[in-house]
Amino acid sequence: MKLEEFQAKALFRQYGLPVPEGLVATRVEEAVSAAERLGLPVVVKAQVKAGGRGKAGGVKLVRTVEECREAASGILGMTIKGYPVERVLVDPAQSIGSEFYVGITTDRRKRRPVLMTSASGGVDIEEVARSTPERIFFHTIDPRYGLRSFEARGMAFRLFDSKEQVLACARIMVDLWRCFDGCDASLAEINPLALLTDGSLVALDAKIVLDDNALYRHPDFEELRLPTDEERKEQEAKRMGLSYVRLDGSVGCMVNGAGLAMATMDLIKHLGGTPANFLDIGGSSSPEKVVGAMKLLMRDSNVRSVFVNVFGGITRCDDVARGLVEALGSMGDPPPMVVRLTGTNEREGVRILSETGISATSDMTEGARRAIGLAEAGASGGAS
Amino acid sequence: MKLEEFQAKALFRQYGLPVPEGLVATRVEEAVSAAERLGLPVVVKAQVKAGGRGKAGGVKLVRTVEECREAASGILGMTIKGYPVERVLVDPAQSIGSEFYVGITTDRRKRRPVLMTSASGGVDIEEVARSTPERIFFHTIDPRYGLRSFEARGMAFRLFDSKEQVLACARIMVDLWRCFDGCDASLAEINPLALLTDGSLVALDAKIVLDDNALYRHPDFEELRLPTDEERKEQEAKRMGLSYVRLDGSVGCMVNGAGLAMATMDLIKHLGGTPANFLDIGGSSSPEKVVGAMKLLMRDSNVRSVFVNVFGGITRCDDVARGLVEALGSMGDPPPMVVRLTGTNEREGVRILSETGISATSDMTEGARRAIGLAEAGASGGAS
Amino acid sequence: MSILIDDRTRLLVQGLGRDGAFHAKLMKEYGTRVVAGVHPGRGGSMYEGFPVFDTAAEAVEKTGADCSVLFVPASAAGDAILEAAHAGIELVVAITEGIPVSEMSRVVAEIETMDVRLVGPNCPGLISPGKAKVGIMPGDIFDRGGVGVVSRSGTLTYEVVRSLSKAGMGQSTAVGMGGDPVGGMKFVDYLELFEEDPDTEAVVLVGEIGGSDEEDASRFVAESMSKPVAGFIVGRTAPPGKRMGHAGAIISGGSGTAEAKVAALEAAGIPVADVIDELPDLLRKRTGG
Amino acid sequence: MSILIDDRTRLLVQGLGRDGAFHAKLMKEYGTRVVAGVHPGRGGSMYEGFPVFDTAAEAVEKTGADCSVLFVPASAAGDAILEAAHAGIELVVAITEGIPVSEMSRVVAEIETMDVRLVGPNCPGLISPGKAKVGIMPGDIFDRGGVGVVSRSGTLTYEVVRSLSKAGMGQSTAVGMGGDPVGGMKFVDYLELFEEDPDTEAVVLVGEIGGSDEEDASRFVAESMSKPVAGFIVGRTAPPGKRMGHAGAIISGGSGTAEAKVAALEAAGIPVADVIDELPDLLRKRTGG
Repeated sequence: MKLEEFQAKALFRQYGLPVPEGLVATRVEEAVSAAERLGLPVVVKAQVKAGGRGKAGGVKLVRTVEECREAASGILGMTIKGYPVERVLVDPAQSIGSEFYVGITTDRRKRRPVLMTSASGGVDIEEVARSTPERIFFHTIDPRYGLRSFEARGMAFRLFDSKEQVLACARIMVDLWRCFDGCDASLAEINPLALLTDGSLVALDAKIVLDDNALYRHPDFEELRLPTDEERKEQEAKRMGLSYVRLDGSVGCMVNGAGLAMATMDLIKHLGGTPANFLDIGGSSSPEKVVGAMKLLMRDSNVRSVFVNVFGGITRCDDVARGLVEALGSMGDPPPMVVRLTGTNEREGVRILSETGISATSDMTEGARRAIGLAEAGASGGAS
Repeated sequence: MKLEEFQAKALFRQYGLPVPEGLVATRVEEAVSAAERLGLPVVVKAQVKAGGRGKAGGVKLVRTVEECREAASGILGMTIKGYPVERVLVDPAQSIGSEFYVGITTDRRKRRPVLMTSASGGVDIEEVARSTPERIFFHTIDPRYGLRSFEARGMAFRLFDSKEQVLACARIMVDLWRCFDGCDASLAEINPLALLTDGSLVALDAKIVLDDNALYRHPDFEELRLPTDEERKEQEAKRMGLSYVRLDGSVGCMVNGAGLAMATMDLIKHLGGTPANFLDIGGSSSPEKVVGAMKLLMRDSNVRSVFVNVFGGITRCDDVARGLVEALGSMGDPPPMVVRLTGTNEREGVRILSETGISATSDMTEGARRAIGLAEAGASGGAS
Repeated sequence: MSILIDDRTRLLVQGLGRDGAFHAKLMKEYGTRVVAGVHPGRGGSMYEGFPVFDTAAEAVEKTGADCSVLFVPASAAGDAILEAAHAGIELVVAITEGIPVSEMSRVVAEIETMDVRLVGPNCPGLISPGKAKVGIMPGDIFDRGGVGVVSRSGTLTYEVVRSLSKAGMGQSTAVGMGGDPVGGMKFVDYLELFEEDPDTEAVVLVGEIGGSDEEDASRFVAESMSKPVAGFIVGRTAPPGKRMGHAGAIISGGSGTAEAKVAALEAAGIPVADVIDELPDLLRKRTGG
Repeated sequence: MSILIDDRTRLLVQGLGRDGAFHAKLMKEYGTRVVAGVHPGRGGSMYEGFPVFDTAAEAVEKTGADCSVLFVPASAAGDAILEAAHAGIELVVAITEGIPVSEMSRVVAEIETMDVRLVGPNCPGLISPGKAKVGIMPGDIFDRGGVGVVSRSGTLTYEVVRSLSKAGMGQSTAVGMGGDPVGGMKFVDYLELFEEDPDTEAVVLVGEIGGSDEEDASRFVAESMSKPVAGFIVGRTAPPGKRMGHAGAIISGGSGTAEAKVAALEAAGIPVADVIDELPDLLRKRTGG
């Protein structure tokens, strides 16, 4: 679960990290009064879950009430990378000396959390990683012990010379670790960590991604959920035990298993079609789940045909078949469908489908090919 | 720092441990109204930092308001092992099936925390440990990982058969660990952990000893300090960097280092005298500290002579000498004193003392012998 | 021979809830020596002919189990892995999905100091056809043979195996290693075992986007493997931007995309199939069969 | 020879505050090879002729220090011990007192997995007379010789050493191991080293009430030591009841009192002195000197 900047900053604050004391606004006048309370100049920042908002004009430094009103009304109407901006964060403007990068995520190769820092912070940190990797420092954290002061100091000495800044930065790193660990985050990032002209360090931006698998340990995080439309759909899917990501194609896919789902999409593409989505119905599938999955697919108006690809293991083919029959029965105008069923209880599943007049193929490539054909036919039909 | 039962139970509650919801009372009528609020019958329990209060009559089950008033007024007037009872805890009476023991402390030999349990809980657990050690189970905890559920379950299966009780007990053990670790305790103990007749488990008594060295991490624990008179003196000493324990003898001791202080006391005893106290003035001693130490000694009216025994290492003999001169100068009627000074800056220390007419010996046994002689002379003088 | 499990494997099933009970039965029917179950509170009972214990320690002590398979809920799975490891189990197979990464990284840090191997979590398990099945895969699609299969995915593994079996290529051992960010054994660990196993003649590696495990495997194959390897990578059409902020990009460097993985495999001389059904032919060309 | 430190020891001083700076100077004056200091924020400077670094890792890398002595405050001491250990220091001597037990038990659990020895905390350090002093003891009371001294106490060690020196019995190495409930090396560890050290002819063990370290030492002496050992135990007059609830009594069993310790030592054939000045005679009788 990705948090917006103002939420991440609120969590940072809980862990003692230095963040500007900003205010959130959803309306222009709210932003203006926030600016007046904080004292001008302020920075008005679009709250969206996408990167690159600065380049998109979603961050504005304003010096007067008029400028603030103008900036807020402009930003609150924007859409950045498909995300409509519903909130702005109004932060007091800071006098910045230089910008650093500090982040913690999981290093999959080492299977441990890793602290990353750079004296070249700011928007283009990824470019720094690509072109001058030697300017980024890594420190693997042993999760049994956490990030220790001496380790943080060792990293901080690579960024700063002054004793005060080293100790302040080491403290920030340890607190960032405590935040990452305490929140069960997948990512906790400060970019930039700004060295102000008065010598103090402040987290000007904040990014936190929470581990969805750990949310059950943090019931209070539920209120941090501010889903976009797209996320709302993915979430709804998740509640049903489904994993769904919408794409732009015309062949709807319903598959059990993430790997097989990706392979199915790749196969559709390989055969000249376009997959409409990633949809993993997961392990032990009940008929209800299949009904829900089918309804989810049908909400996407781009879908012209559906390819159901199930290899039964923990998923039982008869469950899937029953769900399909039920789903189709409850739908007024079901889309053209191709079903490929094989594996556990395959025979029973095929029997159920055939009883309702749905034919099933056992070959994945053949199934994909037919689904693409149906989509193309449906598209030309739809265009007529 | 030892906590009283009601304080330990409050901490237990914070960590989710099941404790009866009792009320504290300092006056008889308060106890009575507590009993009425909780509903009779209740148990009235003396709050003292000594064991054996049950045998001393400090715990009473009462069924009526009159009984409660009688019990509270009796207990609130008691002195148990030298501790006057200033508070009682009024707990609702429970219907007890059987009693168990669960405790966590540090196993010095293994250098790790250890969980101890027994199905033979209750007051005589030490007797159980002595006579039937096989009835006590131990589990060493790796402090890096804490007590894990599976470990706790393994221990709980040794006490209970029913799945519900095993899981409840395992939960209690894990929560007790979290309490022990979270509070930086030296000891966290439930004795008895009662299995009630309704099948539930409750911590009927609670004992927590906090690690004094870790108190700086828990500023909020300061308010848990309810010192007895004796503790108040020890504490005052501690604030000056001194470690003081009063005994009953007549030779006051002022020594640098706990080991040497004990050796000094042993030596006084060995030579036929009686040490008045343990007093360690610690490492880097300033004159102020020595003045404080001397004043502390003089408050004890049993003291007939003072033996100052200093082996300078980190402590400098000249500091000690200056402190002594200052302390004696500020005292109207200083006690007879023998000073033994040797080690770092010995020459300078001896010079300072001799300038003020105080003679110093370099031999510990000789010094102790003379101090004992002065104490005996003082005692007969005081009796005249 | 085979890797990790065979007909001498003494299996312990941890967690006999709905899924655990169902698959314990199927594993036994497949011929696996299921010697014990662990389900706290059900100690002393029997299930499908094997004894059930309250703790893994007791199960190992009483039955000599050396391998365990986990069907416990995500919130208890880390604890169960450690329980098995501390009980002396040598191979733990964690089927459970949804374990927090923070939990797994602690578990992994601890078991790295112990003498235990972990398959999974979030995986279908593994099978040495005709000998033992430790997991949830449908046993009947597997044939005994000389191809080692290792995959990050579940059902995709079945698809690959089915394709191999159809082409007459049986499997020595097939492993679904699981796709979580932090887990147990990696491609390289399995490849090492397959290289040493006299019954394995060739290996199929099935990878997916994310991480750098396929890149590491490529290096290992180029440097240390004599047996032929063929690969398949899924996720070419996966939507971009499903990664985590800058940090994910920095730590992964250029790796992680399907293109990068295919390139790494090919650079190591490993032919990569475009569709699954090409795999048997790719292997045949490499083995000269 | 001697144990743990000698004239080849390359010492790093961690923490150059008031005490650290004072004793660094004294150690150097004693002849110890002090090669570096660590004090975050003072890296690049010099003190008493040795370079000061910001981190232990850098100090070890640049100067080859192999031993460190800690003068950092209690709240930072656990971290400093680990910093030294992770920097590759082989022997860490922690003078600092007042470290929480919970902190030390974590530190000890970690360094047990590493190749490092810990003396202390809450100790005066150790000295190999005429070769090196790593700690805060007054150097001039020690004489070179063949008696190993190991003690849980600080100033008491000086008292014992003074008595030995006065009787013409110099020391190979004298160690104040510290008296905290959880610390580094124990009596047995030192006795083992003294037994192996060709220059140590006899050992004096100075114990005190609490714990069971003296009891363990007695067993070790009876079973594995050929060299004569004499003992001294303080705390016979210590007030009772200064122990911790039932748990302390249960875990210590009967041990912990001065009487129990004296009995254990004597049962192992170790003569125990009533007063310090008896120690030289007891040793002389045992060594036949």
